[in-house]
Amino acid sequence: MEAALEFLTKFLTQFQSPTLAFLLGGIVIAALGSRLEIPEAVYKFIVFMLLMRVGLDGGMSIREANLADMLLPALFAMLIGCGIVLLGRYTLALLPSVRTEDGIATAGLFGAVSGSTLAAAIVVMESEGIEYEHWAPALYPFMDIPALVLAIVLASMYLKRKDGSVEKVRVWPIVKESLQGSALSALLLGIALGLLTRPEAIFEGFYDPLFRGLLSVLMLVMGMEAYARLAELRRVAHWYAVYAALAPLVHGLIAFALGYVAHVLVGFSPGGIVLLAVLAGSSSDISGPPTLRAGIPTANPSAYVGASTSIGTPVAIAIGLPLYIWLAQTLIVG
Amino acid sequence: MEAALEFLTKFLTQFQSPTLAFLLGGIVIAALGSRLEIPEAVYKFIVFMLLMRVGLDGGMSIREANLADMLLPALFAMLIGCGIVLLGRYTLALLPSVRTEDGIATAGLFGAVSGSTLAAAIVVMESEGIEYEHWAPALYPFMDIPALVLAIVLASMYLKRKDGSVEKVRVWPIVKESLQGSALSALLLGIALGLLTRPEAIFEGFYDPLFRGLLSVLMLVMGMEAYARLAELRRVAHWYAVYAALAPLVHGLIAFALGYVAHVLVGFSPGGIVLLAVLAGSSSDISGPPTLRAGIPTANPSAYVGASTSIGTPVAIAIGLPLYIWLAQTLIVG
Amino acid sequence: MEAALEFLTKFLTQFQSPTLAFLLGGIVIAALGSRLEIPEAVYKFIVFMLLMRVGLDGGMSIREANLADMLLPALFAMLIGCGIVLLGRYTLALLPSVRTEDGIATAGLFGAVSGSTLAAAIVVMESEGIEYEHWAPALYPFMDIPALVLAIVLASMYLKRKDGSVEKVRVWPIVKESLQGSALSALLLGIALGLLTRPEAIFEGFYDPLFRGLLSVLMLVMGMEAYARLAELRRVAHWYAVYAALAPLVHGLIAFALGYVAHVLVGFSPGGIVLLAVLAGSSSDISGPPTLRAGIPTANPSAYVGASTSIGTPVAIAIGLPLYIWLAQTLIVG
Amino acid sequence: MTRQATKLVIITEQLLLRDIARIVESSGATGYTVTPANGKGSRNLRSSGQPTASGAFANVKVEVITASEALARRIADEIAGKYFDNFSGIAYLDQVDVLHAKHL
Amino acid sequence: MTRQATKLVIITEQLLLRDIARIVESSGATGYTVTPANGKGSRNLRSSGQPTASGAFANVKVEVITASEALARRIADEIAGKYFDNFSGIAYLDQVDVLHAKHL
Amino acid sequence: MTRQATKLVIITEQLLLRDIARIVESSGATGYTVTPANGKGSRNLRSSGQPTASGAFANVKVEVITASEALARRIADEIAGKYFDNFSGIAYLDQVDVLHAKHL
Ligand SMILES: Nc1ncnc2c1ncn2[C@@H]1O[C@H](COP(=O)(O)O)[C@@H](O)[C@H]1O
Ligand SMILES: Nc1ncnc2c1ncn2[C@@H]1O[C@H](COP(=O)(O)O)[C@@H](O)[C@H]1O
Ligand SMILES: Nc1ncnc2c1ncn2[C@@H]1O[C@H](COP(=O)(O)O)[C@@H](O)[C@H]1O
Ligand code: NA
Ligand code: NA
Ligand code: NA
Repeated sequence: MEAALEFLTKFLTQFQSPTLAFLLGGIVIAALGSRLEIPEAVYKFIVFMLLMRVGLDGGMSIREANLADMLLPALFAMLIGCGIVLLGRYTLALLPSVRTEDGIATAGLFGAVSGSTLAAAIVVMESEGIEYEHWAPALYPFMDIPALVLAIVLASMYLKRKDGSVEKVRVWPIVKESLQGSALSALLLGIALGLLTRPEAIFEGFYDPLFRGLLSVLMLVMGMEAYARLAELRRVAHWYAVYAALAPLVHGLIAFALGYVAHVLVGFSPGGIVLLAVLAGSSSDISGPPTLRAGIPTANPSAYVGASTSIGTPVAIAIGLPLYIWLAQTLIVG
Repeated sequence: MEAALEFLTKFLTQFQSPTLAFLLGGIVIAALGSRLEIPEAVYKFIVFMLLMRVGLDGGMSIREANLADMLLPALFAMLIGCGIVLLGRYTLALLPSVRTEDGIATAGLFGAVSGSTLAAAIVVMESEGIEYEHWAPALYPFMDIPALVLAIVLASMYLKRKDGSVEKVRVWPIVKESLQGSALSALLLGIALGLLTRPEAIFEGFYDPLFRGLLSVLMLVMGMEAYARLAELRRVAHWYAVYAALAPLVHGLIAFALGYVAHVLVGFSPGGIVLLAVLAGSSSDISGPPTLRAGIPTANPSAYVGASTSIGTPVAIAIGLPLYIWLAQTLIVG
Repeated sequence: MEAALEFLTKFLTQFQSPTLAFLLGGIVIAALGSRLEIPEAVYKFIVFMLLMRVGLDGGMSIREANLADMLLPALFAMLIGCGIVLLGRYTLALLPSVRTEDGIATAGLFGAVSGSTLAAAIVVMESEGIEYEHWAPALYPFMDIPALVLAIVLASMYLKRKDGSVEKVRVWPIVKESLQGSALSALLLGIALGLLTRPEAIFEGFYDPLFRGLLSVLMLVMGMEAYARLAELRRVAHWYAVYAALAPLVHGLIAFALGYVAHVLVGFSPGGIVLLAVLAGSSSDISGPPTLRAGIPTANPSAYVGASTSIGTPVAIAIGLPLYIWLAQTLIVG
Repeated sequence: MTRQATKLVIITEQLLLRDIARIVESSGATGYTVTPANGKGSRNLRSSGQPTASGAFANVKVEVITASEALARRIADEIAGKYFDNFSGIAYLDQVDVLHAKHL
Repeated sequence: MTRQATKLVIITEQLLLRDIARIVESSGATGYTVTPANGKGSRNLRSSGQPTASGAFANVKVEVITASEALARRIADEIAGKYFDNFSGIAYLDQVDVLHAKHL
Repeated sequence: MTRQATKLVIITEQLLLRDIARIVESSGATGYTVTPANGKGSRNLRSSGQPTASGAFANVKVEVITASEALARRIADEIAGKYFDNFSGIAYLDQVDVLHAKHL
């Protein structure tokens, strides 16, 4: 009871944090018909700045990290990415009003990772003083790529079975396509530069100090976007909305549980567990959609993009993130 | 005599302040044919950043402000906005070489408010250490919207009388159109976020530290723009140039006088008076023109945009601003 | 021997500096096919920010500088700019597989100056604590413009002799065209504002703190660009690649020697010598190419832009810069 | 499939885009395409006070492909009648052969 | 020189640009031109999850001028066959007179 | 009003825009429209050293509608003669029916 109250308080305070406040602000002004626009060039640059910041930080801490500590979390990240897709394949995609390939694509997008949700989690955790392994964001591709690949493979298998075709799906082009996307490129470049070079001065003098502020602008865009996509979502089966509301939390909690296992086995920190849960609970907004459009062309993007952008991301940030933090503080630290 | 000298000194020093220096620099390089360009995406983002900064600051201080203190200034802001339009309607718009609807539109634009001039005033005041009510920028819409609405209503009445039509002008769509514009949206969103949430960290770590520097870039754009529009202004009656040179100062001084009344009655600060005068003396550069194009389609934008951008804004910043500061320091503080 | 080892160490450490690391990072991700993109609007704005920062700094220090100290370096800068072009005219441009006008244009581009290489040098020198005359960047136009003008004049003379025409080349339009370009405009505006106004506050609060970080982004773009142009370079004679690899160092060393003369005669600082060598070793990437396209329309831009962007700039930054710093520390300071 | 169709092109101020899109959508046309444009015509009104110094595209080019020329003309007339007295604008028709389209 | 030629216009999702460019380049056409576009058609799929709130151009208009109409049709058929079932897209032909071109 | 007219289209390097605009303006044409473009043609010169990695539009498409075809040809010939030997560029004509225009 008291715990629930505590969560509620944390949850409501969260709404006053800049991260969530700008997200909601974006939804509200879009709903009111505002013509405010953050230009595409600025939006793209902000995404670059955030992922470069996260990557540099990750790379610099991998330098000092014990590589063995990263193995189990990385393995779990892969398992989670694949698990989410399989879960969606055998729940959402089997519903009668849902076209199978649309359901698989949606599961793929929710298995993949959102850079902006990750950035939001880092900002909130740092402002609350929660410690975490700074290499944890490097788990991103371990979850993201397997999820997208598996979704595309499952969809192809399904469609081929329907057609009676026997061609094999080639995995490497999908992996390459993912790695070359702008989000993963920036993150991995940041990791490489952080690991191999000495970017401390510009990290501390440029990328890090601008991080929170730029995130607030990005959250505004995500909010406006969430509202703009609602119309698209309304045109597809209601099940997508239900899935989009529940899946982030289910995925996050599964990841939380696995993270806890890593905590017990290899001392993965509570903050690291929260980040793992956030990665799992997030759904890709930048690089996932084009990869899926190319990989599962017959799937309807209004279903998966609408579900992810309009409901999935707001739920992941507004409910998931405070939930995992509260759980970590209550169950582990407390 | 001494006072005049003092003003002259202040006035000339002002030309060395980055705000004015970049404005003049912009005029000069445009006149010299420079191909320097601040991309549109950057320009739009800077405007967003400045208005968000001003709005957040306003919202945070409204939290602690006594709402009663704001009533009289807000009422005066509305009166000033409407008064400026009426003044223009019965002076400029009646001149024989000025088409009535062009004159009314011009008066509307000068009654409306410029976000960049407001930002310039805040930077100058803060760098000179002049205190002001931080909620004062929230007076912006109280002056801006009534001025635009009244100008459109007056023009419609005039045009309908000419046509013999009896249709009524609908006010709400104009108000809504104004509020949805990018400038007011950003300002009001900032105020709401400042008032309802806890943006202190990003205000102090991002929006505020970038404020002055971004303003210098915006001033450069405004200077280049002022020069670019001179050609347009030359094609319309000379009265627009005369109006554009005098109106900012006349409007500013009227507002200064009303601000002084608020000073006596409810203790409105000298800095607040200066800001009220700046709002009045400024002419809209972002949201006013499209609202007027839509609302008074037959008016010639070369007249009103040319007058405002080429002469009105430079006069408001270069002469009006130091004048009001000097007046405040001489008459009130001194 | 020991000295060479020392240089090698300096050279290898250099690869870990953010400046060079981001340049190489850009080359690598472009080679890997990344779709990461720094939008054009952002790229243009960064160039503006860097040159404005360099210009403001230069202008503020000219205020306190002894003008006489600047005369000799300025004269040397002009001589170097012209000397580089003449050198190219009578080596590269005479090679049998090189079209004469292509060779002259290439020499012109290498005689001209790169704002981004200059910015990179300043960042590296400041982070290594090397003192220099802060007005030294003002030498930029003294080298850049004569080089471009001379190249265009030589090419015209050559082409006219071939045609038997006797029209005279007009120099002033070329100078004006150069001065009006976006890079020189920004630099000169910065110098003027630094000299005539009081921009200290925004210099220290905005332009300077963002300098290093923005440079890292620009280096990334330059790296991606270097890779993208390699294909173009491959289509032209191999001599361009040879020239592009050697010329930056030859030019830099010549300038170093002249700078040393100025050191002895008027006390030009070791840091100033390094900057002079960097200016000479750099090849223009922003304003030079369009000036040359307009001035020597028959020259093939794939030759000169390819040579400069793909090889010249990376060599100038990765090898030239640490070489000059090492020379200055070994020969002069040491 | 090859189908003769009429392409209506309207070049006008960016400011009017929302209104023009509404007119086209309610006209029964099956779609439209918008590209950014800049231009110079008889008058040189600037629509918005948007900086000219920042290289913005102040005009738009709207293309509407219709199976019936009459529909294209109706759309053009409605837009021109409503706006072209006070706003920059030009409208013209071109004959094209549509090869692939979902509807028309 | 004045030479009758066929202009093929394809308006489709930005996402497909790389693939379409590859098809055009390997078709034997001598060149192509791409302009940014936005549009509304029979379905309104958004291609990329790219923010609609940031005024991005989500479509492209690709124009290919060919001396032979048959080549233009072949290119259109290949692109439409491969993509237009699942992606937004329209393709049409226009007859033009080429005045100056390096090849054609 | 429906008036047959000629549309001249010139696709060339952004770098030349100022010069081309000057030629068109002094030719007696009543206006022109510019759209950003990218393209690939016989040579692939890049005009400006402007980053290709930043998605910039390096070409422009200039459209000039003229009442007289002869004027359109004159403009095309002047531009092609002056620039197309050394710069990327293509010029073609299209016949259109102008429905609404302030002048023509
Ligand atoms: N003769 C023309 N050729 C091409 N475009 C034109 C022409 N006349 C006008 N336009 C375009 O139509 C817009 C409006 O023209 P106007 O209403 O005459 O100012 C201009 O900004 C141009 O983009
Ligand atoms: N009738 C039309 N007129 C002009 N453009 C169209 C039309 N129909 C479709 N388009 C363009 O083609 C794209 C794809 O159409 P669709 O495949 O029908 O969604 C749209 O986004 C528009 O840009
Ligand atoms: N066959 C073509 N179809 C469409 N556009 C072309 C064609 N050939 C050339 N272009 C355009 O014209 C520009 C210049 O062509 P070029 O001078 O051949 O390099 C190219 O960049 C393209 O934008
Ligand atoms: Na996920
Ligand atoms: Na005003
Ligand atoms: Na040089």
